[in-house]
Amino acid sequence: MNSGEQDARKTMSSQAPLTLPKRHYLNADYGVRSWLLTTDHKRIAVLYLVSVTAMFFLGGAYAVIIRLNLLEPTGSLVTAETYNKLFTAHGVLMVFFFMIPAIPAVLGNFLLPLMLGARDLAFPRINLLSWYVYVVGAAFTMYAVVAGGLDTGWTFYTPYSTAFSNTNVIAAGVGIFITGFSSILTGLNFIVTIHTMRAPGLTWFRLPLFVWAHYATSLIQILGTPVVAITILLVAMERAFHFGFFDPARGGDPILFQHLFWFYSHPAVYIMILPAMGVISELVTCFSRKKVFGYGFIAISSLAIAGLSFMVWAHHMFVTGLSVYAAMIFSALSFLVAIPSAIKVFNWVATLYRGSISWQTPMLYAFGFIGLFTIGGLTGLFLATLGLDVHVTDTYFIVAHFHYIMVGGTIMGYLGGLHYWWPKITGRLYPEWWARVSAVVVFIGFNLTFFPQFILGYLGMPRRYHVYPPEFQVLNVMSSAGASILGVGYLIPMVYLAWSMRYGKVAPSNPFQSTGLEWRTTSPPPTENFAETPIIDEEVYDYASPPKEARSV
Amino acid sequence: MPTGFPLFPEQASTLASEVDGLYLYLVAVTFVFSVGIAAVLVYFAIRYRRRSESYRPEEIHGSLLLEVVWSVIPLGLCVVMFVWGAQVFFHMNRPPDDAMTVTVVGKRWMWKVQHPTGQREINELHVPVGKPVKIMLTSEDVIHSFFIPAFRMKKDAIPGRYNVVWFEPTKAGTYHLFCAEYCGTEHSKMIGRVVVLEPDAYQMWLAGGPVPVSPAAAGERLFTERNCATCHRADSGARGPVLGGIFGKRIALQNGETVMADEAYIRESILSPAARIVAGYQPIMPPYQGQLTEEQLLQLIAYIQSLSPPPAGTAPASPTPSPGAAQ
Amino acid sequence: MAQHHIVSWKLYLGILLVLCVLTVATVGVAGHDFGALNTPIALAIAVAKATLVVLFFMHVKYSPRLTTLVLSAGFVFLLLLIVFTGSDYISRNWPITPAG
Amino acid sequence: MSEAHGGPLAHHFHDLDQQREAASLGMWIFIAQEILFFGGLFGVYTIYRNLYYEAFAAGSHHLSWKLGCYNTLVLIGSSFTMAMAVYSAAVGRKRAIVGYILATILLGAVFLGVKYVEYHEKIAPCFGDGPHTGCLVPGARFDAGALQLDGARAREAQIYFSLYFAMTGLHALHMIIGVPILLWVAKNAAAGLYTPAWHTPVELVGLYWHFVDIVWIFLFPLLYLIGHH
Repeated sequence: MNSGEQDARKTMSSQAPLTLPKRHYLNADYGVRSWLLTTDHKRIAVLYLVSVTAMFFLGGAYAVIIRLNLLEPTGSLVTAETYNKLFTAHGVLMVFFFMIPAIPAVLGNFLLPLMLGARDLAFPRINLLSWYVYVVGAAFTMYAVVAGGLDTGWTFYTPYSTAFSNTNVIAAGVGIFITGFSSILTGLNFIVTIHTMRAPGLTWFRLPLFVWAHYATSLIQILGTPVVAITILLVAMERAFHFGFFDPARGGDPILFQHLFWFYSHPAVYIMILPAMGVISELVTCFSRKKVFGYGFIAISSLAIAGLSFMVWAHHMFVTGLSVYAAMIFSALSFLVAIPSAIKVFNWVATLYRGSISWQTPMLYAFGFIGLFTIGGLTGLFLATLGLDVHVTDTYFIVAHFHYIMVGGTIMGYLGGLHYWWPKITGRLYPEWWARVSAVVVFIGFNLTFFPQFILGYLGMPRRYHVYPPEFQVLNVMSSAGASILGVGYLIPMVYLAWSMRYGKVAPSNPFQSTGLEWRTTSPPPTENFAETPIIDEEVYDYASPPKEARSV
Repeated sequence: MPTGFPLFPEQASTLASEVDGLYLYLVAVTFVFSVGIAAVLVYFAIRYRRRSESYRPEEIHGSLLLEVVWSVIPLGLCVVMFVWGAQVFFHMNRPPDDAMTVTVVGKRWMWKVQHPTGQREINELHVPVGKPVKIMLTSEDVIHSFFIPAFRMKKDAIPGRYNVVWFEPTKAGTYHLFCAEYCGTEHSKMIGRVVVLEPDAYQMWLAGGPVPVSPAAAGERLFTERNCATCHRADSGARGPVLGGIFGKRIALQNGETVMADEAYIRESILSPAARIVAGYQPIMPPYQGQLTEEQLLQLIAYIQSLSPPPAGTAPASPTPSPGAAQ
Repeated sequence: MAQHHIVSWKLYLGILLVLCVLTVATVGVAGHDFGALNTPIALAIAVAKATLVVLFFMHVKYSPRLTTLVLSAGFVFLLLLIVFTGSDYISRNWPITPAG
Repeated sequence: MSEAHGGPLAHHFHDLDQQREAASLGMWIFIAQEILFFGGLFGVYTIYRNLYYEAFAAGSHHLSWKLGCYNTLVLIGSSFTMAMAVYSAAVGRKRAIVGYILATILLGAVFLGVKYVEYHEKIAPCFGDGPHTGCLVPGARFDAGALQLDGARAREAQIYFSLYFAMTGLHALHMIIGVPILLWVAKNAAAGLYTPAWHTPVELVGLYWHFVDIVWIFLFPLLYLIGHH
């Protein structure tokens, strides 16, 4: 099979020195105006890249203070009040302003039209609008954070948020409400684009799995986000005008708020993880040089996850006094949603079998994703199991679990995808050695940060604790130590990616010899994406055939 | 309370071992799958690492058989988790009939406890080994969560509602009591301890301190003070139903429906009497909304629960204190 | 959409009349007590009216299947929200049998 | 709303059919989103109506079903004129488009006017030093006596009126947003931009308007006609 008889010259080094294409989307126009008024999906993706990166490092900075505070059981670094505002800001920024837009609005925005062979998304101006809506929402939320902060936790549980907290609930709520519409508009644009803008010959089952994953994600964005938007609006009304909706003192039921909140916020977890799964599908197949195993199953499992995700939300509420019968239904459905996720993992691993596996940086992230997502997913079963959830819910076990999914899953997928498509986005290669180092550092730092939290959680340490009993200190110190490594792991790519934009080696149009339409145009692509509309006459992930090169523009 | 560097929490209730059994099963599944997947992944990644740039592996489309196998096996394991987990959960939610009832009221940022014998505690709970304890849980302000890790037991305290949870301690000792639902600034200080005593030590603890008034007795006093008996009495001209023996029974309502006279219904009938009127009575009782504390409500409920059924011939019915009792 | 199928204005006028009649009908039936059926009847009339608007005024009857699918998705997920939330409220006070 | 261009084909579409299909699908997805947006309120309504049926009935009896019915007919009428505007565009009667859209706006304004009267009689008594007899805005000044309710019932009735204002307010807001869009379409129609071959903006604003009508078709019986009258 893979005898080493072939000559092992690397494609990249074998080519003559490359130059950037003369015209591409980055130099099509200059000046601040050309960016702020652009309707080019690629430029909007770059705008999003800058914004979500800022939010990520801001949210990360809060996490640093939180972990520093937890070094000591007495939590002497910040006051309880400050601590509560820190974890709230960390949660709100990371969930609503980083995780949810990260992959769809940056990579999805950049790649969907390219992958579909289209010139742009269906509604370019709505695309730009969604970025402005995001910025306005972020401005409101940042105002809430700066002008005294918010201490409700990202979950806004009533009646605390409506009747007791004396922090900026309304401003933050308005910010999240507005940002929700940014997410809805993105999802709407994606679905319409996928339905109506596919190039000739690009049938549904020839779509890259990245597109399938974004289709499923968009469904959740469209059908879930409005519910949380109206719920947050009701919270604001109850708080501002003393209308009764959820406050028991006004006859309301605080549990109803939780139902509405989790109707969106559980599926929202899949808004965060499904696009990452889409990225991983691309990486695994590309760096194995082999068609993904079980394409149809991976594609359909994305839709299954999106659909089922709307029927499992009350597993966040098993200790609220939820009806035990309703709890049983939600528990059973929660197990069902695990199956399509498991199918994906098994298919990715099977893809490696007899492949030609490269250990380049994106693949390292994909390996990391598969490992961490497996642990994150399996520990999710603990929370679906009724009798066990009672003990571990609202403890650090939960914190560890969702960080395995979101940090171990989504951010690994995001970074893997960012490296993989970086040459396409910027036209330059990232430094491979540094990138591999940072991938390893992130993996080690991540596990050291969050694995001890599983143990802490089962021991019974509740989440959102500013001070804690002394016997939990050793594990907390381990976690904080890991967080410092993780922080370094995130800073390294920030530096070398920024460096590579100017000094990196010029990238060929298809540096990894991938299939997929986005590699059939130049790096970076021209504003109109393709010199002429591509016509697709081959199956998806056709790695058995020799790679197609870009046609010059 | 443990010190040093524990990796596994103490087991101190009958439920703890049940939950731990479930936990170990899931840990085993997690371990087998994550290590197994990681091992296969690493093996493939090394075994099939890229040796030549020009090599193009053979295409493998997929396998229906494999897809079925790796869907059905996890599904089977999940069914076990579901059934086992649901059994444990039902057990947790069904207190034994002989459990002693302790009322717990959460308030920012403390736990207020009252024993059936009347002892009151704050942020402490003394219970005997080997006796099932049922906790009646509510909150005066925001949502809290009553969490004793050593008992593997947790339940939210929700304002305006009663939640029930129970445990049977198996080992004397002192254990953590936490608030697990974020409730504001001092959330992490809303903690306390559960002291599990051997039965005779518990009796000594009960005997110590001032002579307490049991919740039922306190409820009786309230019942008198507020003139409830003016209407709720056992003669035929009474304006309100007789309350003896109604607790836990189904009662016919004016609108033709029936209702279980449980804690929630009695609470509602005190705070908002007109909501569900007992058949044969007029909605004349004033609402007590805002006039009784959560603890007083629990005491009234304890009193009504303690009343024995009236002699035969008197129709049992539900509570409706007098109109003259308004303050 | 409508390009391919222009509905006669007479049909629109007919729909308008039916809608008005149904509106009067819903007020009419509200004057009678059908017991437990009061709400289902009122909702059934509302659904009938909404269906007429969707099919004819909004041309769904003459639109691609995808349109119907999108619209149904909205209603189906709304139903999920209400039914699953309702399942908690309905069964909250059901007794727990001493199993387990 | 959707990326409705003033006429010619946008650069990233191949032909008008593709553009029309995309715009229409976008609008329908927007409507699906709106269903869930209002749906959150309908969900809250369903739960509380079943928990607090009598307070809801008492609150409902306090609304004027006559005004509600009148407004329903007005809004159905505006839906009809809107449908006629689309029809006129499809058959190329350019001046009729403008006329029907203006009629739609007029009927919408009548609806909002009636809504204003209804709101005013509930809100006006809440101002000043009091007594706030007849004030039906939830909060400290809420006059439960007007509904002959007390205790917990009075609080439950406040939930009814909270929902009443939230649902009808959000609905009215949608109408108010619709008016400038209708005006913009009317302006373009007057300029002769819409032809039988391409009048997507008229269709899209029509879909939006009909959707708002449908919301009211449900709000009317659910808010005005609880319990028999």
